[in-house]
This record gives sequence, structure tokens and C-alpha cells, in this order.
Amino acid sequence: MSHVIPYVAAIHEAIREEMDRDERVLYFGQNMATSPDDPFLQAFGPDRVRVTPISETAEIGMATGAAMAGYRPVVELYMAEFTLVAADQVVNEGSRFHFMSRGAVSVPMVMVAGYGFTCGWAGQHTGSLYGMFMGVPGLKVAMPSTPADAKGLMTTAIRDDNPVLYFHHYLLLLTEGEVPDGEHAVPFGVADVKREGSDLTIVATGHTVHTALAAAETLARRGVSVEVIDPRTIAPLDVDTILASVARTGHLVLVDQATRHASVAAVVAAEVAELGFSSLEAPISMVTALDSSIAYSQPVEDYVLPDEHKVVTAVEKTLGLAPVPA
Amino acid sequence: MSHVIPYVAAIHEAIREEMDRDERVLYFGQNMATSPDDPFLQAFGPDRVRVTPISETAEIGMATGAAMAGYRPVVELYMAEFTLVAADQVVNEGSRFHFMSRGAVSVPMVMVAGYGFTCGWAGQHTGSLYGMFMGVPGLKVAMPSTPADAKGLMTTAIRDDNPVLYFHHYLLLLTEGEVPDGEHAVPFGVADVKREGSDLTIVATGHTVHTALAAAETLARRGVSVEVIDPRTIAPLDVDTILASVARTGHLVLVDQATRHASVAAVVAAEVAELGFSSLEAPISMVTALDSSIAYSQPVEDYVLPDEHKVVTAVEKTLGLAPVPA
Amino acid sequence: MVVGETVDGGGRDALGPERLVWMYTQMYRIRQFEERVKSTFTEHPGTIRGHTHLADGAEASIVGCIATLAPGDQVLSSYRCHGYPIALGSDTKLMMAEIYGKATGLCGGLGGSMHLYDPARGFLGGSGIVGQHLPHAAGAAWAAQIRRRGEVVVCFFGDGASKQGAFHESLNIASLWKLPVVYVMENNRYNASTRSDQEDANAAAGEPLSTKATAYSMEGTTVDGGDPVAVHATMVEALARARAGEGPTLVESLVYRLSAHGNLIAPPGVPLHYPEHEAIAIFGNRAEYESALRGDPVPRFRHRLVTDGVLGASDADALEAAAREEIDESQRFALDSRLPEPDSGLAYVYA
Amino acid sequence: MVVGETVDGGGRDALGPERLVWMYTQMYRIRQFEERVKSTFTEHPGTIRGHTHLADGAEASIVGCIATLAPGDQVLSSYRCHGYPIALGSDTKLMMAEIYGKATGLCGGLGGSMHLYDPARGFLGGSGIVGQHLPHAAGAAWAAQIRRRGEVVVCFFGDGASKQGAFHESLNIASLWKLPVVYVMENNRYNASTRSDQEDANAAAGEPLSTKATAYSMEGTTVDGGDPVAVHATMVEALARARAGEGPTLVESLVYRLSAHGNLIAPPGVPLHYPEHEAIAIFGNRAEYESALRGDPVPRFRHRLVTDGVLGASDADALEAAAREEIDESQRFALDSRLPEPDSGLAYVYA
Ligand SMILES: Cc1ncc(C[n+]2csc(CCOP(=O)(O)OP(=O)(O)O)c2C)c(N)n1
Ligand SMILES: Cc1ncc(C[n+]2csc(CCOP(=O)(O)OP(=O)(O)O)c2C)c(N)n1
Ligand SMILES: [Mg+2]
Ligand SMILES: [Mg+2]
Repeated sequence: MSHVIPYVAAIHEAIREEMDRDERVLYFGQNMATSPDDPFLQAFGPDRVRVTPISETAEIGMATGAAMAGYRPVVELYMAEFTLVAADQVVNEGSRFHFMSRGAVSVPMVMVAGYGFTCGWAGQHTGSLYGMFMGVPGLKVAMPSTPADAKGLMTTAIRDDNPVLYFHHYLLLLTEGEVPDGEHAVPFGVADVKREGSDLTIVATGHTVHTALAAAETLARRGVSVEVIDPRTIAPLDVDTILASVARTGHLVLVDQATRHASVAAVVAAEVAELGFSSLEAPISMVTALDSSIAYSQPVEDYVLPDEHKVVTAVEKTLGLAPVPA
Repeated sequence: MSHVIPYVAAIHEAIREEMDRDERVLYFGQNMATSPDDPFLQAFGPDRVRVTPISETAEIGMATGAAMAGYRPVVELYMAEFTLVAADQVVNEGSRFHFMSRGAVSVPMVMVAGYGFTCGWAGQHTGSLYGMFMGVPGLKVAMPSTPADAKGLMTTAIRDDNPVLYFHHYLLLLTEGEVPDGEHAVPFGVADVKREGSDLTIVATGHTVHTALAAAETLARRGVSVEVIDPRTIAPLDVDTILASVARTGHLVLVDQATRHASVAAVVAAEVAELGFSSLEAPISMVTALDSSIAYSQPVEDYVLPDEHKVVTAVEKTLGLAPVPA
Repeated sequence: MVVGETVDGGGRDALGPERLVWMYTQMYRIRQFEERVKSTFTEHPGTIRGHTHLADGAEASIVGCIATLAPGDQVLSSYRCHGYPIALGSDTKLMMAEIYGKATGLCGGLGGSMHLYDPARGFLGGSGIVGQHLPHAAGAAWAAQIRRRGEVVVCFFGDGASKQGAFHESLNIASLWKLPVVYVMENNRYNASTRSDQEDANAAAGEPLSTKATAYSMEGTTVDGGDPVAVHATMVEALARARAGEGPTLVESLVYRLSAHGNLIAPPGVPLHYPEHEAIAIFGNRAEYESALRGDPVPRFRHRLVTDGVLGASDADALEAAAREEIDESQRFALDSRLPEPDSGLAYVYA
Repeated sequence: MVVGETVDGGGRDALGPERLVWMYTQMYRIRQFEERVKSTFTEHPGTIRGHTHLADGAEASIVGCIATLAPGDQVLSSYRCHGYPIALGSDTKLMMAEIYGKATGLCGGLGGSMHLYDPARGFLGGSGIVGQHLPHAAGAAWAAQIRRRGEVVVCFFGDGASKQGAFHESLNIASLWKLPVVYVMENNRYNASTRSDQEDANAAAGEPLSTKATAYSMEGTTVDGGDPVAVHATMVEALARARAGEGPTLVESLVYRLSAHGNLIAPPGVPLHYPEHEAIAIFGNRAEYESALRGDPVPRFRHRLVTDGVLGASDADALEAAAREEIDESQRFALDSRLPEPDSGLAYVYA
């Protein structure tokens, strides 16, 4: 059985259920639980649910410290960029401690942040920064594209014994979808085939999964069968599922909201160029954001972002199809 | 004519010459110029040369502000990791301002940091983090591998009208090399072919350029001709020179001190998998650090890093050669 | 064009009747502008995107500060940045066009509400990441110190921003280096929907936030930000200290924002608008909000000028009408302007 | 094993003769350990890699603090982290082996000198990035607050670290939330080769660095870190306040490090060693250094205990000899141990 809820509600459902299940789970961050009738505060009390000042370094660092001392904190950071003022705490503290202590300490914590709010938030709030964090040993990175994955990946993130960066997508917050009833945990490092197909593989993350699915639908009407894979976690990255798909389709298009050289697309392309080279019948094609900050004004914002048309064009080119006139 | 100096002296030579040439150039950072007989302080005085507290956010931010107000600051940051406590200032402030202001302001500044100090500095000081910064629009990233490039890239960095992250390599500091006399500027976005070859192309950066050259030398003795390319700046990245080389050799090995998914190697592999696919006669091979923090103890440190043997093995595999018994 | 060349604060002049009327005019213009931005959400839905933050309630503080500036001085602020450039003389047509995302905007539609720039008038921009512009101000002040022309940098930020590490690092260096900078904390008692006493140890202990200056062996003072003359007097002292090389000041200016933190945050499709102020929406404290409304600094200052005989009621009406007309015109200009070319950003990624 | 279960500070006991001798013993052990680390550079070149930082000169402060702790309490520190675990009861054999990069080391050679961990004894580790462990301490203190067992976290850091934003953010929250944490700033007057007055606005103004506590409406105090009894008394008060839920304290402990900041920094091939102290090497101020040497807290405390009749001279000699033997043995253990297996790190990347 399942229920239909928005992506944002799915995130909260997982946090709430894990807090119910395990009293070591803490939840805190800015501009939350400021009024006594906040539902989390009411359910779990001020020991476990707290509002913080605008102090990301302290917030993430405190999650690290509380984790070392036996708790399982979830720190709400809002926009992905806000992690940048505390990037050392994200990549160079908690993620190293288990290693440096040869396992004497561990740091189970979840950092929740949203990204890619491309609807007029302009240069400093719209970034797709996940690529920066995907190659950090000791750190895991989840990027759900559906309400079900949003819930299931959060559940797993909270139960994981390592620091996890959980990136939700701002444009997906209100998207509704089915979420399985009861306990729902999506394993890390297991990609999901969001649509099966035989002619070409698309790998996409977050919001661009939907762009890819739309393109696949359009192409299906022309008889082109596209498989769409969502890695769901980019660290660990499920390369095997991608390789297996490319082994069947022989063609790969990557879609990514990040700029080309900051993208998951580039990393996937590299893996396939090394491990799946013999399967490839055509060049890999990357549909990413253009190398630009994101502008405030809509036409300029749109111009640099991947969209369905760009994906369709890339698929046509990769398969050597004649473009359909617009 | 040229002179032979260590890499670190080449960096300072460039800063000194640019400060001589242009009085808007400032130089500051931690633990420098603390005593009155510091040579920079003596040459340029306390207006332009200053020691700062351990405040990277303020240091980089002040460079940004001074740049917007008409100066050309060079901020000395020591280890690359120290930029992490101020990553917002590196990637989300100065690098956006020219864009967001539609050119009304510009931010000519150089952030100098060293990386990859893999000689017992352990988990938090040995990182190869450059990959994090290579896909940030508005930001340029230089990574010299020789004293000549160290000088020439610093000269160009100071003259550039954008924020530049200048990453020197800690293990190269005392390496001596020829540096052209007089003004010496190395253009950004122009890769250097450090060794010509016809059988296979290696792209490497920083310290691994020397690993690649050593491997090329070893392989040359076996009649294998390897071309070694150093991009010198990873943003902008000179993809054309790499593609041209691969078009001749048909084979590509990438060497990188970073972990696989944080590497320049992955980005280069992706570019070639898209733009140079038809030239490739074999899978691209990446020789990177293993997915681990860097340990303190030497055998564990060595184990995860790329070395000559790993590069030779990758070349052999790529060319389908029988390995030579060790 | 030298940065700050045309700053128009008139700061070297005494605060005679003419300057007082100038101040009221700027306050009124800012308010008109802000109200027009706000009403755009209902009157022209979809025109403004993303997040806007209004200065309504802070006009007295803004103008009291800017009125102390002189050519060559510079200003930096957070994302709540509409008021400063207006007082500095920026063209409200270009500003409104920017907020409407038009090609004719101050930044060609690339910046938007949070990122206005007008360096010729000394406005070095609004940064969207809390606290991160405080070091920029220190850097600009270092430049001013080296130039030795007696120029000063004024940096506006919120009470919430003083909990960011960048605040601490910047104020220490500013004091240590005796930089010509004045840090103006606009304490509006809220960081979005968090009350100061929920996030600030000084506020929780009932102490003013200017106490923080002690940690930097720096001058710190708290002023009624609803009174432009009091703000002006405080700033005159702070600027004199800065210009004389005696170092920075932390000025805590007590204000109250009269709108919510910003417009609703939502993905495309959901109509954006300004919700009720957090005092009401979150804390159910209507009394606090209404008392702030009664203290609204704009009518309060008009009343004072009229009562003191500095400004005749009909002159006040006339200048208000002129301001309204200006903003009408700005809005018309913004509405009529075209959107930028899709590829117009690419030319500005690198200088 | 619960974190901090076996903390051995004996903090609930009064400071009678036995405890005083215990304190001196720990001070002497730490000093012996540090001297042995230092002499390794000349006697066994190449054995120690990377960067080490010694606590010599700070032993009185370290032991005065640790002696106030009780089981369940926790300690965090910077990279200058050899002294705390020794006082907390960690095995010096395992510590020396770690610094020598051996498989038998406290962290199997994965951590090294800057990153010792012994959570069973309450030592949560040394972080190498300046200031970044201050929030970890606040987080651990939040955990202690929730556990409600009266446990306290003590966080050691340097004077230089107080210029990092993390200091500011952590102290504000610690005070606001009344966290059971004591922040002990070991003010050794230098950040590497920078004097405090060159980088700290309080120091430049001639004010104590504990002044910074004011910014957080927090208790702040300065103590002679060369006197373990004075440090102990200050800490007893601070811990009582913390355990009672009355909030954190900033303790500025005035010390002087007797070695250079750390060993020489150089690429492989260049022999590492300890250069002269920066007072001499950079500032040519031999007098300052020699006066600090004369005040060396280890002989100073011995002299006091002997003079006060708390410790007989021959008992002192005996405990010192025992400590030397312990460290001889630790060094032998470390030298004789093997290096770790090359792939031994991979098992610890993820928990
Ligand atoms: C580093 C960072 N963290 C969080 C935010 C989200 N945010 C934007 S404005 C704001 C409130 C700031 O409050 P204050 O400094 O008092 O300024 P005000 O908005 O009241 O003028 C917050 C938390 C941000 N922009 N940057
Ligand atoms: C964020 C950061 N910046 C710079 C450094 C380099 N660094 C290591 S120790 C040190 C000096 C610290 O001084 P202080 O805090 O007084 O501690 P002390 O070494 O004197 O005990 C510096 C600058 C660092 N490790 N981290
Ligand atoms: Mg506020
Ligand atoms: Mg110190």
C-alpha cells in the first residue's frame, strides 16, 4: 500500500518516523521550531529539536560533535550554498574522523540542503554544487528525484553510520507522488531505472530525471526507446547499473543541472569511458548547464539550463537521427 | 636567457615583479611579514604587505572587497584545505560579482594555496581539492608543475581581471628548474606538452606531471612513445590540445592525485569521451588516488596514491602490452 | 569612472532645514519604491521572481546613515538592498527594471532584487549569503586606507548576520588595522522567523547587540534607527573617527521591518506574495507589530518636520506627490521594458 | 564502551597532597613524552613525518584542567594534542607508536601526531584545522546536556584560533543554550610566527583575550596557566557552573610554549627538526624566551611541592625516574613496532 504526498512531506515523514523509532535522532537548524506549536517541537521536545542562529559552521560542527558523542543529528541547512560557509565541516572534519581514528569514533549525521532553485533566485542561491562533494572519501551524498526516494533515502541516511549530505531539489518540493506505507528505506549505492528502454541510456539526477523522462516520452512517440537511470546517491555511485544498461543500449546521454566541469555527468562519462568503452557505439553526450552563473531574469536563466529540447537533440545526435523540425 | 631557481622562489619572483610593476598589487596572509626585515615588507611597505589573523573568510573576503575597490590583491592561504573554511568566498562571492553586476564591478584577485602535501601530513592537510573548484563559472584555477610555469602562471594570475585560485604543489616547492629571465607570463587555457610522443597520451597535473614523465621515460626504454600533457590551468581547460594529441595517439591515460570522483582526470575523460571518441582505440584509463583519506603512516599513504608503477601498468594495459616483470 | 565618485549623501554639509527635507524626501522615495515592489506581486503577478526583501521600516536608519557620506565613500549591504542606492542617487527606473528582470535594469536583469550594483554611486552591491559582505567592506576600507583620501566604507547588515563567523573575523581585523569602516547592524529583532533572543546570547541576556564590539576593543553604540537625526549624529561621530584613522565603529541601529522577511518562497506555479509579518504569522503577537506600525519612522519624521516648522504641510504633500510620480514612472518604465536576450549573460561570466 | 567512561582526572576529589603529586606526575610525564618526541627528530631521523606540535610549557595548564574531570566528561583539542590523553590515562606506548606511524599506534598509524583519539578515556580527538573543533565541543556538550548526567566537555584551543569564525559561532550557541562546556584558550602569545598583538584586536589594545566572552554574555576569566593549582581552582568553578546548567565559561590560560610552533615544514628529503622558538628566530627577542624558560612550570611546580613539604625531593626524583622509564619503554615499543599494512586504511573510510 502507498500514499500520495509531496516530496517535501516525504522528507519530513522520514525524519519524523526515525525520530519516533530512535531517540538519539536530533533535528535542528535555522528558522525551524521557533514557535511552541511547531509539530516537531511538540512531538519530540526542545532537547531534540532546536532552532539555531545563522551559524552553519557551528551547526554542522555541532552535528559532528553530537554524533561523536552518540547521537544521530539531522541538521537542516536550507540552501546548498549555505554549506559553503562551512565547507570544511562538510568535507574535512566528520568525514575523516572514522578513518583518522581507525574506527574509534564514528560520525552518523545527516546534512539536509536543497539546491538548484532556478526560478529567479539569481547568482548566489541557484547552484548545483553536489559535484563538489561526490569525491570526498567518508562522505555519502543522496539526491532524491521522487517523493518515494525522498523518504527512502532520508530513512537510510539517518540510519547510516557516516556523514550524509542529503540534497533535495527545490523545484521538486511540491511534486506529489506515491510513497510506500510503513517503513521505507532506499539503499544507498543502488541506482533506479526510472524508465526502461533499449536504444539509449540517459543518466540524470534530481530535477533533471524529470527532464529526461519527458524527453524519453517525446522520443518514444517517434519509436525511440530510451532508458532513464537515476543513481539516487552519487556517493556511493552505482556504476554497475549504468554499465549494464549501456552494454544493452550502446549509447549514453548524461543530463545534469550543474555546469559541465562540476557535474556528475562528467564523472559518469569517465567511468563509462574506462569501464564500458567497448559497449559504446557513439560518443557520450553531456547535456549540462552552460558555463555561467545563473541569472535572475527568466530568459537568461532558461538559456543556460538543460531542458527537454536539449536532451532530445542530444539523443538524436547520439543515435544519428534526423532532428524533427520544431 | 634563463636562471635556475626553485619552484617556490619562482612564485615569489612573479609576485615581487608584479608588485614592482603595478602598485595596486597587494600581498597578504597569515604568518608572513611579521618581522620588520621581511623582504616583501621592506620592498613594498606595510600598506601593501600585511600579516592577517587566522581568518580565511575575512582574508579572502577582504581581497574581494579591495579588488572591487580598484586593487589587485594576492592572498596567501598556505594549505588548500584552509580555503574550505571560506569556500563561499572562493566560489560564491567574487566569482559571481562581475556577472551579477553585468560587468559593473570586477574582482581581480589571486588566492594562493598549496595542496597534496603527502609526506605524513595525514587526513586533513593532504587533500587534492582542486576538482571542487574547476567547474565554478567566473573562477580560474592554475596548477603549475615547474618553476617556469609557477612564475609564468602567477604573473598571468595577477594580471587577470578575475578571481584566480593558484594551487602550487607542496612536494614541488624545492624542485629547481629554469625560468626565463625578464617578464614571463604563461597564458591561461594553454596546455603544455611536457614530452612529445606518438603511442599514447597522458594528461597529468602538478606533481603527477613528474610521475607521468618518469613513467614515460621508463616506457621509452621499451620503445613505447608517450606524450605527456600538462593543462597548467584546469579552468579554463585546454581541451583542444588534448583532443589533438589523442587524435594522433589514439590512447589516453589520465593521472591525478585526487580521488577518482574528485579528479580533473574524470573531467578530461568526459571531454574526450564526448569530443574525441572517434579517435580512441582503447578505453580511457584513470590513475588516481584510491577512495580514501590520506593516512599518516607512509606505507598506507603510498598505497592509495598514484605512482610511476601504476602509471606504467595503466599504459601497458591501454596499449595491450605484456607487463614487464618487476 | 572611479568607484563612489558620484556619491550624493551631502555628508560634509551641516544638518540644516534643507538637508532635513532632503532626508525626508529620500525616506519617502524609498518607502514608495518598496510599496510598489510589494504591490507588484498582486498587481502584476509573475513579474517579480525569486526572493525580494523590503526595507520598509528602516528608511530613517538608511537615510540617516547615507546622509553622512561624501563623494568617494562606499556602501555595501546584504540582499535587503533597495534603500541604499535610492538614497545614494541611483535611478529608480533602472532599479525597478532590474527587479522586474528587464534588459534595461541596473544589471541588465542578471542580478535581480538581491544583487543591485551601482559602483559609480559608491554602491558596491548586495550579497545574498548572510554575513559574507562584511569582509568585502573591510577590504574596500583597506583600499580606502591606502588611498589616503579620507574615504570611508559603510557596511549594512542584519542582526542575524552577527552570528556568522564572517562578522567576527571582519570586525577583529577592522579594529586591529584601524580601517575606515562603519559597521551598521540594522537590528530589526528578527532573522527571518527567528526572534533575536532565540539566537543571540546578548539578546537572550537582555543586553544590546552592540556589546559585541567589546570583543574587538572597538567602539560600539546603539541608536534609535527610527530617528534619522539620531542616526545621523551617531554616524557623524563614527565617520569622523574612521576618517581620522581612529578605527571602525559598530553601530546597532534599532529598527523594525514592517513587512515579512521576504515574499513567499515557492517553486514556480505558486503565486508569490508577501505573507503577514512573522510577529503575527509565527508568534501571534499582533500587539508587537501594531505598536511598530504606530512608530512608523516615515510619518513620524514628516510629523516632526512639519511640527518643527522645517517643512510646510503642503510642501510635504508636494514632495510626496513628486516621489509617487517618480515611482509611477519607474514602474511604467520597468513594465514597458523588454526582457534581456537569452544569451546576454554569457558575456559577463569573465571580465 | 561508552565515550569517556574511563576518564581518570579524579575531578570529584579535593586537591589534597596525593592529588597534587598526581598532578606533578602527569606534568612530568607529559614533558618527558614531548622531549622524547622532539629528540626523535635528531636521534631517529625520518621516524616522525609531517608536522608535530609540542605542549612543552603548557603542562601545568593541561593537568590543572584535566584534574577537574570525572568519568563521562569529554575533551577535545587542536593538533597540539599529546598532553591531554596522557593526563587522561591513555597509554603512552600506543601514543608514541602512533606518532611513529606504527601499526600498534593508538590509531594504527592512520591519524598521526595531530589526530590522536581515545574516546574510551574521553578524548574525542585533535582536529588539524584551526578553530574547527570548537563546534564539535558544543555538539558533544549538547549531547551531555540531553543525557542529563552532569557531564561536561572541555575544549582546548589556541589564542590564534579565537580569530576564526568557528570560535564566535560556537561560543554564541554555547552561551545561548547554556551548554555544559568549558572553552580553554591556551594563550601562548603566538599563532605560529605571529605575535598576538599583530593579529588580535584585544591584544593590540592591551586587553586580555578573555574579554571576548563579553560578546556572548558569558563568563570569561584569565588565569596563570603556569600554575596548575590556580588553573584547577578556575576550572573547578567553571565546571561547577557547567554541571549546574548555568552555562559555559571562556578560560584564558596564559602559557608559553617552550619549543617552536612545530617541526620544520619541508618536502621529503629535507631532514625535519625543531628550529628555535619564534621569539628568537623571527623577532630576535631572546630575553622574552629566556624569561619564559626561567618560569618553566614543571620545575616551578616541583619546587613548590618540595618547598611546601608535599613531596620529598627523593620521592620527586623517584617519580621522575619512573616517568623517564615509562617513556623509554614507550619509545622502545614504538621503535620496535612494525609499520601498518599498506591497505590497512581502506577498512576505515566508511563506518
Ligand atoms: C549563510 C547563510 N545562511 C542562511 C541564509 C538564509 N537567510 C537569508 S536572510 C536570513 C535572515 C537574516 O537575518 P538578519 O541578518 O537579521 O537580516 P534581516 O533579513 O533581518 O535584514 C537567512 C537566515 C543565507 N542567505 N546565508
Ligand atoms: C583554518 C586554518 N588556517 C590556518 C592553519 C595553519 N595553522 C596551523 S596551527 C596555526 C597557528 C595556531 O595558533 P594558535 O591557535 O594560537 O595555537 P597554537 O599553535 O599556538 O597552540 C596555524 C595558522 C590551519 N591549520 N587551519
Ligand atoms: Mg534581522
Ligand atoms: Mg597560540
